[in-house]
Amino acid sequence: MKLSLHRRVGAVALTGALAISLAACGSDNATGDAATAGTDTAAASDLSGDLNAAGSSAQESAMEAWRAGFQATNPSVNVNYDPVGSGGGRTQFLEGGVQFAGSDAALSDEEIETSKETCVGGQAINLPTYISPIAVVFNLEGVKELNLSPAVIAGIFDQKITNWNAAEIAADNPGVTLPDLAISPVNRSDDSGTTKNFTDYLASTAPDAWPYKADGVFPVAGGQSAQGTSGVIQTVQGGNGTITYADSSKVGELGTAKIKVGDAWVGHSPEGAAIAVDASPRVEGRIPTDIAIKIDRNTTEADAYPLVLTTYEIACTVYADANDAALVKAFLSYVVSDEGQTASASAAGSAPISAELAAEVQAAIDTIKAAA
Amino acid sequence: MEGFAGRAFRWTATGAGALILAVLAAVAVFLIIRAWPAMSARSGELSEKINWFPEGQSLLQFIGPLVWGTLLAAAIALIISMPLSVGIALFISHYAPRRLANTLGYVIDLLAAIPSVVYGLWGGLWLIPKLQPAWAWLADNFGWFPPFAGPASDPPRVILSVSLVLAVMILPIITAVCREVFLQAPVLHEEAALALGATRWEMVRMAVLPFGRPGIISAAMLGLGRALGETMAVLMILSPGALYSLALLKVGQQQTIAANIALQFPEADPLGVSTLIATGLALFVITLVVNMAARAIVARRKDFSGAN
Amino acid sequence: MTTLTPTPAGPPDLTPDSTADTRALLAGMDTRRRVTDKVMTGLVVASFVIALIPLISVSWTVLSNGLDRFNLNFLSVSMRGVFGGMDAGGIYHAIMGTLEITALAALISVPIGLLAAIYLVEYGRGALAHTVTFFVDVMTGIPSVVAGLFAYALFAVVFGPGVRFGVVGAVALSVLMIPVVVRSCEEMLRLVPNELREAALALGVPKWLTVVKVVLRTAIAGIGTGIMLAVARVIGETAPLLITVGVIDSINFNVFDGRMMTLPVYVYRQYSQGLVPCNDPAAICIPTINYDRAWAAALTLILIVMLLNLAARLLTRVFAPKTAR
Amino acid sequence: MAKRIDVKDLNIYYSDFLAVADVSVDIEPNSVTAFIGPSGCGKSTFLRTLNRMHEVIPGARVEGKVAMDGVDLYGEGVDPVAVRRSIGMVFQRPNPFPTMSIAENVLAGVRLNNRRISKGDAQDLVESSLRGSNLWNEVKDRLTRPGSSLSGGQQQRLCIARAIAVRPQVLLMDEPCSALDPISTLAIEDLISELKDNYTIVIVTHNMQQAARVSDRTAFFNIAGSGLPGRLIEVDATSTMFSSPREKATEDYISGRFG
Repeated sequence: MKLSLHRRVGAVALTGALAISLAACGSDNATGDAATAGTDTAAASDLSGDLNAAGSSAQESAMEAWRAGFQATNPSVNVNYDPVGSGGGRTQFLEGGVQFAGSDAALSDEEIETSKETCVGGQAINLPTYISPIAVVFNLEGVKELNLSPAVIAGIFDQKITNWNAAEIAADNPGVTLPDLAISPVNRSDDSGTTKNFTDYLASTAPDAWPYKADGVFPVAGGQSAQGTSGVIQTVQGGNGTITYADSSKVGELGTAKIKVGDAWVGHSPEGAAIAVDASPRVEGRIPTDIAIKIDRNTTEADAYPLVLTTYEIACTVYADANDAALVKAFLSYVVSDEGQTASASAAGSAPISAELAAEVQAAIDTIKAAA
Repeated sequence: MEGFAGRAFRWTATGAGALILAVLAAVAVFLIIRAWPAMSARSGELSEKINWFPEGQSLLQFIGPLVWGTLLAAAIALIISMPLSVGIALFISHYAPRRLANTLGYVIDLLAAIPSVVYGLWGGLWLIPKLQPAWAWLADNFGWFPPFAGPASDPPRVILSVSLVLAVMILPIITAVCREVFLQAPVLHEEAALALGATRWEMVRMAVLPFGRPGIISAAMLGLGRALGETMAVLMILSPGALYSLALLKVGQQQTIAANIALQFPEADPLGVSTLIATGLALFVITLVVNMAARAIVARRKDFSGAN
Repeated sequence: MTTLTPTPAGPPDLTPDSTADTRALLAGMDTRRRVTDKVMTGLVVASFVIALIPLISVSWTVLSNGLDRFNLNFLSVSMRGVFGGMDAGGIYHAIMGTLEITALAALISVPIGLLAAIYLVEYGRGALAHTVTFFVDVMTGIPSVVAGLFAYALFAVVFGPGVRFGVVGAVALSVLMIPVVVRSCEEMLRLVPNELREAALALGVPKWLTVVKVVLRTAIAGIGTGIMLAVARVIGETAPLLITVGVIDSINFNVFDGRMMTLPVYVYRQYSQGLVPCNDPAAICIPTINYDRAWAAALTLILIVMLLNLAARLLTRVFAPKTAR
Repeated sequence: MAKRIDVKDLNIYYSDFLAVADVSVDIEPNSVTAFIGPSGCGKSTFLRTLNRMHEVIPGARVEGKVAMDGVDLYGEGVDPVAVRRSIGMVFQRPNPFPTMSIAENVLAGVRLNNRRISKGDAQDLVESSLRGSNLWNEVKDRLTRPGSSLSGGQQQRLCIARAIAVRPQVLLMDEPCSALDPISTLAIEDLISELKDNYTIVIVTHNMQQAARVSDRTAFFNIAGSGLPGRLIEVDATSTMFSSPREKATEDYISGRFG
């Protein structure tokens, strides 16, 4: 009994010691960067608190870079981003669960109406923060590049064109040896902005071959599917003869398609995407600080790549809490700054928004305020 | 004579027992209340308002394929793992040398405690890439059997792969219970069988398996329950679909309730959440039925059980 | 057949001829039975070997892939400021989150579970006891994702939608943990021989003191083991935490406010982030960094679970009554 | 059909522990041989070596020779399963298979060898075996009830019926009455006397009166102290053993002066 009592005490002491040492040795200084630890007081701001956001998983890479950069100069601020998807982000934002949302699609008129409740006395605004080409990505041994017209892409994803050596594909790709291999189209299994932009592109450019309307949920059943951008890319990597559409930042070593714009074949590139966005009109009927862009999928601008996704941060014009307002303003200002745009371009392979657009967005951010 | 302390203690204990009922009632009531908007929605309202809700379907039409997928995945997992588990349990309890058996029993216990997300990780990253040739072979040689109809999808993010991972997952759980039961098989009956001139297998069949049958059934139900409710492994592996399909080697055919909840929950608006909770309610009812069926089977055999 | 031999000394001389049918009698069973026995032995051993393949493979892949990144730095830093293919980041925040939430879940479920078990074993009679027993069984079957939905909605009523903090997750885990605790405690309490109770009662000790001082003390090792196994069971739950606690990449010790990271969710998150494309040749970038972290975190999770199991075993051994069985 | 068993210089081990040493005894056919002796002297252990049940326990083994009609039971070409089939065994506690009915219990051993026994043959065998164990009249109306529904004495007779249904040469009984009440004991003892017409019977008993009542020959086992092997002290006709044993130890034990 005495022995077991000793053992008991010992065990408790050991557990306690373990807990204390565990609690003592942990740190948020994961990168070994002194600024993160908060020692660089000169650069440090007086901002503090939690900034919670949720939304597009396509924004994840960029958001990681932005958060790292912002938190380095604002060590007392925690910026959290939950990449639940654009729809989830918008829902959480409208319900007041997060301070801003990342979304691959601008808010609809209806949603803006709803937002007036959340944004005490103000409303939600769409702020484009980067543009990203959506690449048509495939895993085909020995083939790194293909020319695929909108109608062919539509045929493939509608499961009408089922083999890589189909005549339709071969016609646009003289000189490429296409294998006799079944095509496995891979789509997103979750509701996503990428899918919405992709289906919008197909519906606008190849209405005959794509009988569906633009939708965040992929309309064709019976194919491979996976959750999130990483999920579809992982699936494409895992199989031979697979093809998907995904944010170009995650493409990696996989082969990508050139799409037909006018009469030319254009590959995905940040520059091409920026040209397509600049050539597109705004959504009508919105307040001046709400910068929602309606991409012109049928643009014939030289070198434009209209299979593109404009990503938005959605914020309120008025916040109930002053600190929330200050944090949102500071963070979004960082995002549209040169530094922020460079960081996301490097981390996510996205295209920076043009200087004019950035200035407009910054002006809109400056109007964000706290409720009196 | 019960003093104040005694009464207080008794009521606290009774309260805790009642609290369990209250918690369960809360879960059930909440599920029903939260699912009500979806259950009472007029026809067409759901597909109109919820992005991912299939066009023109009612709630029941939506839940049906999910229930089918859930049952299919769990049933196949059980078919794969059940004989193996009984085999392992027998090996540990009646075939292996005793010292080895103790070690093995311990190892199985540890494996039973490995979190499902680890099995999902293993299935997604390690197993899936290796399964394609096997499934292709199945489709080529047994394609005449409808469930194995080809062509096998590549990558094999199919229901059979999911079931295989689920089977591996529930294997240690079923084995642990079976082994425990087999070890309790009375030596008296084992010796009776042996003394009648039974071989080792005949002894197992006469004395061990009949004695262990209720235990085997509850082990199976435990495993089935786990497989029915498993979320992560399915979410991480399957390419979902929503069909009443038996095709085990093709993608985009089935989806399970739990994985569908985890997949759609983040994107769902209030009505969507309500719909998902309605599916959760269906899952809850299924596990309830499975549980009660298991108890009924065990109870019916009480007459002939070894418990006396 | 044989004749009674009057002489008790020694066996009679038997020629090989006369032993022939005895020999045949003892030579063995027919082929069918022999083959059946051999085949079944083969199947039993084979099933064991077959099942070992995936189980060893799980352990081996986790170990071999996880050890690469499993080091002190990985255990002691969070993911704050880590992005892309950076060769950095750790799981300290996730370990703390998992430990806190699980401990809180245990804090909620152990008293309820233990008291309910005491009720069932010591006081429970009649309809209520039957109902409780039945519904504890039913509760064991609650899918974890449903438990998560329940906790989320419960707190959403008070804190509004989008609520995500540690306590919500702990409540979800409690729903899963309570029935396991009740079951194992009940079993342990029933193992305490009735003679002990009667002896104490006969000495005039009130019933509640008998329960506390005699029954609980006798069963304490078993109860401890049961609780540890219950903890090990819920510590790896992913789906409910994904819904209720969310994700974060910084350290958060406060279970009452803000998202927390937990180990299983961390594993899932890293898995679903997939390969890093490494677009910027200037930066240090490991394409598989997310998977590497997922494996290492999975290894840590398994180690924690194993440690709990080992502790449970040790507890049983240390406290086991020396005379029993 | 009864056969004789001759044991020569048998040593019985549990792993390295010598449990019973140097036993030589002849067991006559169509007779009842009783083993008596104090607890732990190895008589049950010895009994279990006669049908190779001993080796079921891990690490257990024997040295020496056990021959049935001149054939060594531990010799080459002998299958332990066949040995147990030819030499039936009844245990201390009645152990009918709980999941089987009374009839199924009787047929349990028979079905092992002959799966396709016809329904008529099976019924005949059940009846003859149950008659052989004096149980028929008590259970003939409830043959489909579980075996465990019978009383202790009935269960034990059911076990005897089960054992004789496979038509063994020898029947080993390991304290068959120790768990039974006096009336059931009497029924079993009567049965033993009847059974010896057809079988060679070996019975281990604690009860000397029982040995005196049912056996033709008696063997006395003793143990010198704990940790030492049990030994066969003496074996002789029962009447001789109980009236004028050769050994002092036997006399002490039989007259109750055993310390």
